[in-house]
Amino acid sequence: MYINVQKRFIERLAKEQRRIDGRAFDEFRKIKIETDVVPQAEGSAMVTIGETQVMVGVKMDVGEPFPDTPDEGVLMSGAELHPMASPRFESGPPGPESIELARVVDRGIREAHAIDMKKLCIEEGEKIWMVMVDTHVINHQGNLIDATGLGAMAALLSAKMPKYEDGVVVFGEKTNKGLPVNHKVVPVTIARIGGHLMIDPSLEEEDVMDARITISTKDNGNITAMQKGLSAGLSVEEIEKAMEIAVKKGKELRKLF
Amino acid sequence: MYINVQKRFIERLAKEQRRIDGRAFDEFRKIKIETDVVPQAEGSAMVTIGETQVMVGVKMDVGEPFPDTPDEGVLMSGAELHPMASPRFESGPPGPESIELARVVDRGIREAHAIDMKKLCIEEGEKIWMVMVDTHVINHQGNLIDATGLGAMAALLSAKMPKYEDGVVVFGEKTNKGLPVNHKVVPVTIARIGGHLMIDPSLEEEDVMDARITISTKDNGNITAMQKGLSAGLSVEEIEKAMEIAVKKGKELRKLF
Amino acid sequence: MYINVQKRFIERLAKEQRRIDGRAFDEFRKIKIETDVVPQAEGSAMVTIGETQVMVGVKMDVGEPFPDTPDEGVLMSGAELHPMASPRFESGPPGPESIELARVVDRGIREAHAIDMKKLCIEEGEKIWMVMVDTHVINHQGNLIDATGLGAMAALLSAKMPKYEDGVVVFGEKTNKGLPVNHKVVPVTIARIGGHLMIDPSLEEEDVMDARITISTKDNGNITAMQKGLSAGLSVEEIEKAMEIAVKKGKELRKLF
Amino acid sequence: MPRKDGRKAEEMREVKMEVGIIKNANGSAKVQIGKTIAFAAVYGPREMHPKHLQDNEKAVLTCTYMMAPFSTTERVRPGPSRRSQEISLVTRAALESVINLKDYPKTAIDLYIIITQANAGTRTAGINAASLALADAGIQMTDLITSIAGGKIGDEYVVDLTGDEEKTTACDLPIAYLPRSKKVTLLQLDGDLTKTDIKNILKLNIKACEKLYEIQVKALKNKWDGSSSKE
Amino acid sequence: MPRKDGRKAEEMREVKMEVGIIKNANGSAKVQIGKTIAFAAVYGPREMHPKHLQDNEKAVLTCTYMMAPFSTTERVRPGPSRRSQEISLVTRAALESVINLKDYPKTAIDLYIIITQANAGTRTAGINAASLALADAGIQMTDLITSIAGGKIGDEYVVDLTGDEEKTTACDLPIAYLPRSKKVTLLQLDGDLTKTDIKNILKLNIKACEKLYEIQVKALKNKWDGSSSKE
Amino acid sequence: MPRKDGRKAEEMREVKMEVGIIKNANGSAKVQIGKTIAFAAVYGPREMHPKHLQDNEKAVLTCTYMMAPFSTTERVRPGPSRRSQEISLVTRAALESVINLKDYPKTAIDLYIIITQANAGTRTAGINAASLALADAGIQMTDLITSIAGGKIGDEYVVDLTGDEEKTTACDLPIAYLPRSKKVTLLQLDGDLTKTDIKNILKLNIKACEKLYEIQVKALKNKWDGSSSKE
Repeated sequence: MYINVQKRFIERLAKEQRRIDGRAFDEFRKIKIETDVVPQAEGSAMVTIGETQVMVGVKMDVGEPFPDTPDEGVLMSGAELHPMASPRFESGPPGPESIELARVVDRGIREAHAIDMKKLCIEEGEKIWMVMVDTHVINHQGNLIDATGLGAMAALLSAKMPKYEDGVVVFGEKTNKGLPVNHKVVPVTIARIGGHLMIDPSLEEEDVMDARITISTKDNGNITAMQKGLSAGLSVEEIEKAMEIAVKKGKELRKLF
Repeated sequence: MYINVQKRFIERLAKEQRRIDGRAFDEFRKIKIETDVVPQAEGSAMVTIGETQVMVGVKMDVGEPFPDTPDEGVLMSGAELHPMASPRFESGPPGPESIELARVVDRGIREAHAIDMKKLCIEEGEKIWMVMVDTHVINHQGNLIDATGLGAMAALLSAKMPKYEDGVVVFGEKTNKGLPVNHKVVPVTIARIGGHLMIDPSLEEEDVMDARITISTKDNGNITAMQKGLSAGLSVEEIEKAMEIAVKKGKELRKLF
Repeated sequence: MYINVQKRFIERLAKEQRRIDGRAFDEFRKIKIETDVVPQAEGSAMVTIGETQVMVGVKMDVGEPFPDTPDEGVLMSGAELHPMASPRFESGPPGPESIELARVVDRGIREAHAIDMKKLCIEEGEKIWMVMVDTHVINHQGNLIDATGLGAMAALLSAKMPKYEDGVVVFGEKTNKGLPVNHKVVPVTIARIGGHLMIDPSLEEEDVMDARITISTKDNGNITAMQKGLSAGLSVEEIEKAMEIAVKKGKELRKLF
Repeated sequence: MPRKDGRKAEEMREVKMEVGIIKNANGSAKVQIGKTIAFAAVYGPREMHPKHLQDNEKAVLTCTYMMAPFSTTERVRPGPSRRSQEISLVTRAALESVINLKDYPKTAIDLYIIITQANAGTRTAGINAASLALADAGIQMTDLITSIAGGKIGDEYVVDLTGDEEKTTACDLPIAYLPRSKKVTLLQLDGDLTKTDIKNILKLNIKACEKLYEIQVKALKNKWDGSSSKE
Repeated sequence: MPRKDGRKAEEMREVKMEVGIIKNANGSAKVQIGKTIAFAAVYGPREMHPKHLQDNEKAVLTCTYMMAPFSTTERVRPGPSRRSQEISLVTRAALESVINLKDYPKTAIDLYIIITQANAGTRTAGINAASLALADAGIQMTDLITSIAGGKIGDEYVVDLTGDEEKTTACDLPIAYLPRSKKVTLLQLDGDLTKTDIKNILKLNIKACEKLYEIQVKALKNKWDGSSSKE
Repeated sequence: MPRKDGRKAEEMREVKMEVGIIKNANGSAKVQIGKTIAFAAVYGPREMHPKHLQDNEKAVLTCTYMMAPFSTTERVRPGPSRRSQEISLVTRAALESVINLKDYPKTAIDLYIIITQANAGTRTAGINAASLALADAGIQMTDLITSIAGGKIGDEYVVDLTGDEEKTTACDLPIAYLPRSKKVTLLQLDGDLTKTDIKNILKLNIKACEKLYEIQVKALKNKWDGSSSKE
């Protein structure tokens, strides 16, 4: 009932080109990116978008390559939507939403070849670096995908390789060498409310949007991942408009690093 | 209540030597065996018994032998009773019924030495072929054990070894070489209803039977696995009669391959 | 309600320096330790304290050392509080209580260096002995920690190394060689009821105690593990008194081996 | 330039659709696209229990996408994987777009998809099968739902890639499309493409979806004709 | 030809049975056959909760067979295995044959078996212990239930194989037998045998079960005498 | 003899406490002690559901201690470990000592602690954060709760060991202490110590806890002042 009243209110605002918190449709909430918030980790970042806050950490270890890419490092991504961050989340192993969150962010980075995986090969077919990117959500007030995407990128950019001596990783000792990051990839998530597209939905807006699309772009404006969410359909024109928005806003976001 | 009416009806029929679908006590429903229904798998079969339908696939891979049988391949069997096949099945990890299904079929094949496991040794103590037989039930209308048993045997008989080069399995490329199958093993499941023994129980009959016995036989008529199900006791005479039936019907079933 | 009546009764008794089963505050129930109750295991013991009964078994196997202790064997401890032993226990994976039970007993032994782990090294960095101590509770009538601690120690003292030939453990064949046990460690658990400290609480006493402290001591009277349980606070004086009791009673318990 | 298997850029592999193949289900279908085979089954709408899981206002739709252990080159471990859980999530969302769940309050509609053989395009084959299974179950739908993936090989935009083709390109753009309302209800992309690339692939995909719609309609007619001929 | 341990073909290993050894349980027993040791405990009949799991017409019987981690040569990982789940299933069915669950509507009867030392014949030792535990719990039973396995070593039929003997033969035929109604309620076979082999092993098994019945009755009498002597 | 990082034996690492940092929570705090960082959040008291889990007489308090995957040298696998479950258990008991759960019948109070960076003393940092989070949530408490660990390096008793120091000694004695009632509500020991050692370490720990109490009070005041200044 309450949701329905709020839904009608937010939709009516949308028709007047307005949002509940006064933002423009193409306006992010205030974004803050801090890096090295976990100095002991190889890389880390805290991203704040409005009242949404996520912490991303990068850990590295040496492992075996996958048989079909014997000369490439491995990227792994996880995210936990823990009840600590919102009364909406439940305890237990990651559900589909947190799996989707981690996988969408991961795909954008992976498909852009943002990390030069070949440079993470130590000995072909035997030893490679594994890069593990984990997200812990501190507070959920909407648009976790963009917060996580920015955090992952910032953490990767800030990461330093650990010391590796005599075939063993010396955990806790970092070198000055960064990760081989070639591209900066950022996702932009666009919500449709009352037939209008708007970026960076807050939690209240997420509750009433009927479709969602996340588009990750890299430095040259190419698109490296898309993910539509929710059940309502988008027209081809809406998809094209969303791509324009994501390319434009992606450019602005990359300046934050 | 409904079950009780049906139970009395089916039991009364049994006393008149009749079955609900008009079959004789020693008559199977119509059986159809198709092989290579999953051409990409090493072996596969679809078995239809009346309205019961199961798909069995054989996958092969190279692994390490068990320490106590260093010169033998390994057979592994699994079955999933998924709610896709019947509203009676539940989601989640395999329950006792699906474990029993896979294990009973597996034991018949294993104890008959139907597959020459020594021929599946590549390098003693180091590398052997693993044969993985998995059953997916398409539609459950009774007698899953016999359907799965026939499917497993047909899939094994139709299987072709994958290509193995330079110590690596070339997945997706099969050779012309079949598996070293020495014996054809088939299970026959016999239900007791109203004191009478009858083969191939349909789902309606399974609901009212008070005891069940599955007997696997191989080409020479030897018995290689037995499994009694449900709680009612069988007399020694009934067990002996069941063995006669299973040996006789097993002979007929083997002609289907 | 019933618990409340019982609670007041037991507390009132405590104020009169009495216990529900007539024991003194520093008196154990009757203790019986039998060893080799599972002759096939490397070591085993059955401990009975009043109506509480636990069985502890020691199994050994050869494995790889932890990277940070390449020349030391490994001790692992587990305990199952199975509904077989009490209607209060639930099925399923070990809960926090059984984890605490195993870990408290394990810490006492480990921190005392009761087993000379260096003597369990077979080949530095490659092969070491793993000592696995598992507890199965037979009947729970209070004070499982002390029963488990006595059982673990008795089982370790009675254990014989398995035969090890040509780099392989010959399971089922034991040598005459015992484990290198240097110290006898025993836990003493002290309950506080109505403001009084008493040892070896029975199940009825555990139901009404407001604090619990377990203190493990070794031969020279040193303390190697402590664990306070339940929420009520203890004063420093109470902790000191508990240490006195544990040292004194520990000395007596060690005579049982 | 023809493709390795002789197809044109905008040509799908051979498509076979069959409706009503799982007797116990309220609706079911099998869809084969090239060497990829998907089965779908619908159970429901049926009373939801335990009752505390009921939604008084609408049906609760669940969707489970699975791969049979023998469906691909290396054996697939049974049970949900991260990949299968994500596909189940986006498939469920896509299907929900055509069902008015409010027509079936307090009920459960359970949809299952299993891939018995995988040669690229498993999620899209599964959605086509699910569309047919829902229709076969007699559930009120505002549209059928069609699904295909496209990509770019070299400079050419192509539709319905095979497993071999997928290895030669790093891009995959699956959609689910409502042919009557002309809306895209599932859209994913793995790749590195310009906006123009994506527009062109979308066009190809939509054309293929329109063909899939015709095949779906035909498969449903075959089932209904078959049923009536039995009467 | 005598067996390695000097027994005759039809001779069981030494059997010890003790009733009422787990104080908290409503009924319990310990059975040792040679070096195999099984404990069984029964809790119930007791009110089933949560209530929605109650069966208004009969008791819900559960059966859990487990092996202690230290019971066999290599440590057994705690928790159910595929083997233990199958044994729990067939044991439960066998036990249900002698209990009239309809006498105890809305209740739960939970039976637990743990093998603390394994040297072949663990499922059968467990069933013998369970039979005693049920009787000790005062649950109405139509019969006791006895259980033993037999096999064939070389040309000879033998009963109650040891672990060593099992290694020399590939066959194992365990049964559970109701001595008064003369019915077989559990029957399994791993092996490669003729019908005649099976008939002969069944005969041996049943003879052994009749002896086990006597030992069971005696163990129960000892318990009851012990109880009464305390009065 | 000063310690490697220049501290005196009875000197804690730098302590920072901040209250109210997780907006969605009813109460929250962040505590940094040296390089160890803990966040705590409290949700509740709120109505417990499902209802059958309600306790009519008091609130049900849960406590979950976790380590972030990136918090320590080697990546920590998400999900509960044996260690984290034991810490959750003893932490919950310690916290319960200051909350009168009977004031909040039928409700749930859920407390979560996550360690985002670990350099020894994670359980004690977590308890300090939890104390602040409970106070921030406005839950009636009979006392604040403070926590620190001490040990012995060589012949010297020291408080608040670093990760490096922990490697040089095999002893760890954490406590949780109620500064007003002067009671110890959590106490653990790993080590090999005499009674005298333990008495001395306890003394050091309690002195440190008294300082932590002052810092806690100050952090809460800062939050309340901050709040009121916003009014």
